[in-house]
Amino acid sequence: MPAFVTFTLLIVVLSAVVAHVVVAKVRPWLWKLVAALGTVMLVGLCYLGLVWAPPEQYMSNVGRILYVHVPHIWVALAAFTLNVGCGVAYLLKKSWVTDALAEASAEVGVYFGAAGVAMGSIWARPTWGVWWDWDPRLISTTVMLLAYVGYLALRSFTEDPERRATWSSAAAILSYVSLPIVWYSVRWWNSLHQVQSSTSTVDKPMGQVLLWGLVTMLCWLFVFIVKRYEIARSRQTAAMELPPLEAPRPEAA
Amino acid sequence: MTPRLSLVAAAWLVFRKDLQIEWRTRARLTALLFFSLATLLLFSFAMGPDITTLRAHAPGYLWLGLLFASILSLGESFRVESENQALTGLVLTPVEARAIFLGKVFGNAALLFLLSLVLLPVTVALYDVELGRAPHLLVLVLLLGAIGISAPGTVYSAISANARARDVMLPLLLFPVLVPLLLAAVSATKFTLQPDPQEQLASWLKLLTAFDLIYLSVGFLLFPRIAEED
Amino acid sequence: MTPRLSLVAAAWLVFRKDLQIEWRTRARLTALLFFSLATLLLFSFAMGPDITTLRAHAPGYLWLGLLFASILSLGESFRVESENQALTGLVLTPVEARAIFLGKVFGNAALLFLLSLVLLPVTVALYDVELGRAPHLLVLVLLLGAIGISAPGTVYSAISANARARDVMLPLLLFPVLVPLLLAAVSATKFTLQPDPQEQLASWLKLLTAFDLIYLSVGFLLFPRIAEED
Amino acid sequence: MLSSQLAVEALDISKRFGARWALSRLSFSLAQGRSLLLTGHNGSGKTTLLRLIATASFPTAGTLKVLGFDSRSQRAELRPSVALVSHASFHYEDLTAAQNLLLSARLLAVPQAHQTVTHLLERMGLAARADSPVRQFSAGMRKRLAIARLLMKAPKLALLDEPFGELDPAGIQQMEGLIRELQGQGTSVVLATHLIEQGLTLTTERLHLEGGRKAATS
Amino acid sequence: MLSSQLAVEALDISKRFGARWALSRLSFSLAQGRSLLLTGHNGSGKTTLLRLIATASFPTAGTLKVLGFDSRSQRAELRPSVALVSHASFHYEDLTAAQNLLLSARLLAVPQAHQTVTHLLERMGLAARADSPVRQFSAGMRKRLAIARLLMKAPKLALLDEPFGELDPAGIQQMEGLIRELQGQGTSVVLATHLIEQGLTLTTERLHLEGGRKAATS
Ligand code: HEM
Ligand SMILES: Nc1ncnc2c1ncn2[C@@H]1O[C@H](COP(=O)(O)OP(=O)(O)OP(=O)(O)O)[C@@H](O)[C@H]1O
Ligand SMILES: Nc1ncnc2c1ncn2[C@@H]1O[C@H](COP(=O)(O)OP(=O)(O)OP(=O)(O)O)[C@@H](O)[C@H]1O
Ligand SMILES: [Mg+2]
Ligand SMILES: [Mg+2]
Repeated sequence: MPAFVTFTLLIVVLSAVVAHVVVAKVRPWLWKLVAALGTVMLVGLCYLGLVWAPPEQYMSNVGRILYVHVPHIWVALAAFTLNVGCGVAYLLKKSWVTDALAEASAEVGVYFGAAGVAMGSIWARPTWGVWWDWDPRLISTTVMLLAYVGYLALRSFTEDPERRATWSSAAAILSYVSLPIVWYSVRWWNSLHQVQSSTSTVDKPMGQVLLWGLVTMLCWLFVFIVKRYEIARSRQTAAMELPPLEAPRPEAA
Repeated sequence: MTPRLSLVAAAWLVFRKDLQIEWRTRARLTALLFFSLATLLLFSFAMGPDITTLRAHAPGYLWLGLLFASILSLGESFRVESENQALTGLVLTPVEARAIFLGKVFGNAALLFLLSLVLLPVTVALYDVELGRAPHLLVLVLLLGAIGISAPGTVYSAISANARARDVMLPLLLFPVLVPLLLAAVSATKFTLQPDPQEQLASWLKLLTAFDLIYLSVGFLLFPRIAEED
Repeated sequence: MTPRLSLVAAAWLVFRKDLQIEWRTRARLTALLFFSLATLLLFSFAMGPDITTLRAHAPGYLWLGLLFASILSLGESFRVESENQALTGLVLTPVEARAIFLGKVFGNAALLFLLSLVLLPVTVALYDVELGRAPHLLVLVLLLGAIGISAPGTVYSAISANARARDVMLPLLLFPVLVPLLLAAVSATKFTLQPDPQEQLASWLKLLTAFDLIYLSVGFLLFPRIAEED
Repeated sequence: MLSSQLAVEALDISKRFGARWALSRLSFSLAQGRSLLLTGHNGSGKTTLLRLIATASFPTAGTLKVLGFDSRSQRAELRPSVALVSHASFHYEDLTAAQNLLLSARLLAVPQAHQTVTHLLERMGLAARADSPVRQFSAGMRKRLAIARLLMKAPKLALLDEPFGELDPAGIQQMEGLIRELQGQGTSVVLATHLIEQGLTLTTERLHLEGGRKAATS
Repeated sequence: MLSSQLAVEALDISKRFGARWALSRLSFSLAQGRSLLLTGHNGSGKTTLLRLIATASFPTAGTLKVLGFDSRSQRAELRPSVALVSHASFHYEDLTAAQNLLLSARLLAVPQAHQTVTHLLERMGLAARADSPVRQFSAGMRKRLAIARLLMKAPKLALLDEPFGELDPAGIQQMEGLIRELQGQGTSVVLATHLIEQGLTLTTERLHLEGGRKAATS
């Protein structure tokens, strides 16, 4: 599997994202292309992950879940990064576009993150014999998810759109700032108690499949966010229009 | 137009007002104290009477007690502001929102710090730990921890005081953010009580300080957007 | 005069109204759920990631998590009643105070029971315990525990909803009363999960049942004095 | 029969809050079917008195009989026949106007609850906002909803604490009509208001409070 | 100079709550020193408009200039000169009347805060209750305290949302006097009230709202 193919695909996906943002005209159809590419790549991923890649040395074939598990968590992180970007942008300049994008990215991010953790958990059962282990990576990921569930809860509890946008931008920033701190503190804390050998020596073919998986998930991340964003916008637009200049009919109290 | 107050002077007035309310309603500190006492007792009941486990986990219990107490105390601190829309009244007076933030953070931190000082001897008595090693460092840890809980706590409780289901929202938002603080505070407390062969205390203290500074600055920047309606 | 409602019918209407409010403000259950999840995680952060200790204390963590969730949920349940003096409005409608008590207790108990059912698998996963032995008894323990927290909890949260510093008063009053419940619930849960050579489960279950009955009756008798001003 | 009965009979009642007497040794009576205007400066005890009569609170000393029932010991019998509109509106902020009324209707076992609610909302000009939560209501809309609730109860004794406050001119007029209508049905009304002229045209008796004491009755 | 300036200038402002427009495309202006009567049915948007002018909330669309400042971007410059008395009283329930006023005085850096507070409490008839917490106040006493707070600020633009509500007849008269006094000092007043006669004698212009829209100005 030549690495440059994957890299080319990565560049294709990234430029599709850029094109979508920059050129308004491509928006109605570009996501469909990316979805098609994502489907093809998913089929490819199944082949690469299940057949082509050599079995992981310590683990049985269950280990192949790695190729979806890891990309899921990576793209979740990407989604949260987008989310905080939108939050900051909203605070700097009020815009319903960034608010809708923030909502979309957080929700899609929570989906990918939860799926990633669930796969990890499923993987853990045969590998470690437990559903859960107090491993720093798992803990930090779960804490991150909880933070964003709180973010989504805040959004759903706030009726007023302006307040919702402002408050959730603040929550986005606080949550995102906490991610690296959580990450380091959990590692640090954990290393005091037990030295866990989870540093991986991922060999070459595995790395390539992982990258392929990443590009696949990026496609889907893009498609999901675009669709979720459209839903968020359509909910907004009714509220966005100014009232007509003339009263429809004098309203009797 | 009357002369404008400095940020610090306004923050001090906000802090003083909270003290006054506290003094009138009294009971918040006392009630918090007994709440944390009950929590500490509950821990020992729920975990069983094994004294060595209890002793080993004493710092954890102490900080969990403080954490739960802080949720109640932070909620209360903004409940008084949401009655009669008093917070809006302050903002319109006008008081700079950042002064309100500073006043509130240090008010809450002072309360928590006091509480932790009172809880310390109780922890010692209940779980049979020894304070001997580095009491001044322990006090520092308590102080840094109190500020660390209050800084993001003030931001989030200002939000949740106006949201629906406010009681539930605050901890939901706050706990994930406070995980590093809890880890650092528990570990640091542990190493002021127990021997610290690998000299880890210093790095935990640094983490605590960094946490405080980061959230104080982020809160300081964000609070004005939260205290005012859009 | 219009025909009078029976006690049960009135209690049902009160319960339904709480459900409606719940539905409007939505997600209180969800928020509580994630709050308890965060709490379960926090315990392990405070105590260290040692799986054998964690496993041994899993019932304790589960019940402490439920207990803290119940504080929030009970507080919220009477916060809606104290806005606009809605509780007084109910009493004057008139609704018998005992009907309000029953409606509230079962509303709160249902919420807690649901919550505990959802938390169960999480506890299993997090602390690696096994459910195998007596799942039906475990569900019974959870149900009895939920009622046991709600019965005195409803009385006390009605008191503290009107007192000053309400958030803080509730746990202060409630925790000491709940200590026996917590002991019984933790022990009973433990013996449904682990072997129970001395057959202690039955007596703990009896204690739980007795606790529930006592506080249901006491609350039933006391509540009219609390819900009405003197 | 009705007119010979007393709607309210206060014998030397007092009410204390902390160390302050909000009402001191007040005695008066009101015959069933007649109406009382309650006036007095701010803080003179009007709201406190109305809350006592409504059994939302009880006298510290003295005997208060409402519709022949003792306000404390026989409150269960009394409550279905008395209704109060006061500063506190008794509504659930997170329920809609319709849900709030429907709850009262069900609790009062009103037949055809749904129709009654719709009708009352229409009457008070809230039909368009029936499905908005009360939290989003303006001050006057809340007052209107509280009045709708009183009407649903069709009490024998209606206690109105500044019912005109926050209402717009049309609302005030409507309120006057409603009070007359209630009186026409034999309902006694105790009306506390600062709009003394309006009050005097609507009532037959008057009680003026000064610092919690009776000043003059006419 | 003052009279040529505009106290309020609203250009096509709208305010939305959720999906409902509380104010729709409202334009009007008020010259400094002149006074505006704001009328309209319950729920027509009076409180909302006053809150926008007071910068307690901001327009969803349109430009609102108050005393020459943009209400959103220049709110810090604007706020010291505007004061609002509204349904929500902005008081701390657990502080006494004197403490509440003293806090405002200190925050406004009023010289001789203590004397000013004592004087204002006396003026509003609250001197005897200066040391009671606001929680124990009657409705009218709260209103009086809110008015005292407005007087302390001595604003250039006073926003009064039903200032007569809950006040006793003496209080209403005093309030009228206060409004005249403020006007004499060159303060602009925006007065929202349902007591239209009183309002008309106190103001020079009128804005009638209907469902959040301008109906007629005179
Ligand atoms: C930031 C989040 C995470 C990242 C970046 C991540 C990444 C990885 C990587 C790169 C591996 C393969 C390395 C190796 O073979 O040792 C791995 C393995 C694994 N992960 Fe994750 N993971 C994350 C979260 C989780 C979570 C939340 C769970 C489950 C609850 C989980 C469960 C597992 C398991 C069971 C393995 C295999 C066990 C092992 O190799 O020791 N992971 N993860
Ligand atoms: N926070 C809010 N959320 C949703 N809607 C609101 C909110 N505040 C006000 N409204 C709506 O805006 C409209 C105008 O309300 P506003 O309080 O300004 O009326 P008003 O003219 O002051 O009425 P009143 O005479 O009854 O005081 C009403 O329909 C009200 O329901
Ligand atoms: N809960 C309370 N605690 C302490 N004092 C109270 C309480 N409620 C009322 N008071 C006091 O009782 C007195 C009478 O109050 P009340 O509310 O009955 O007056 P009111 O005649 O209705 O006045 P207003 O015209 O302002 O509504 C006041 O002095 C008030 O401060
Ligand atoms: Mg009154
Ligand atoms: Mg209004």
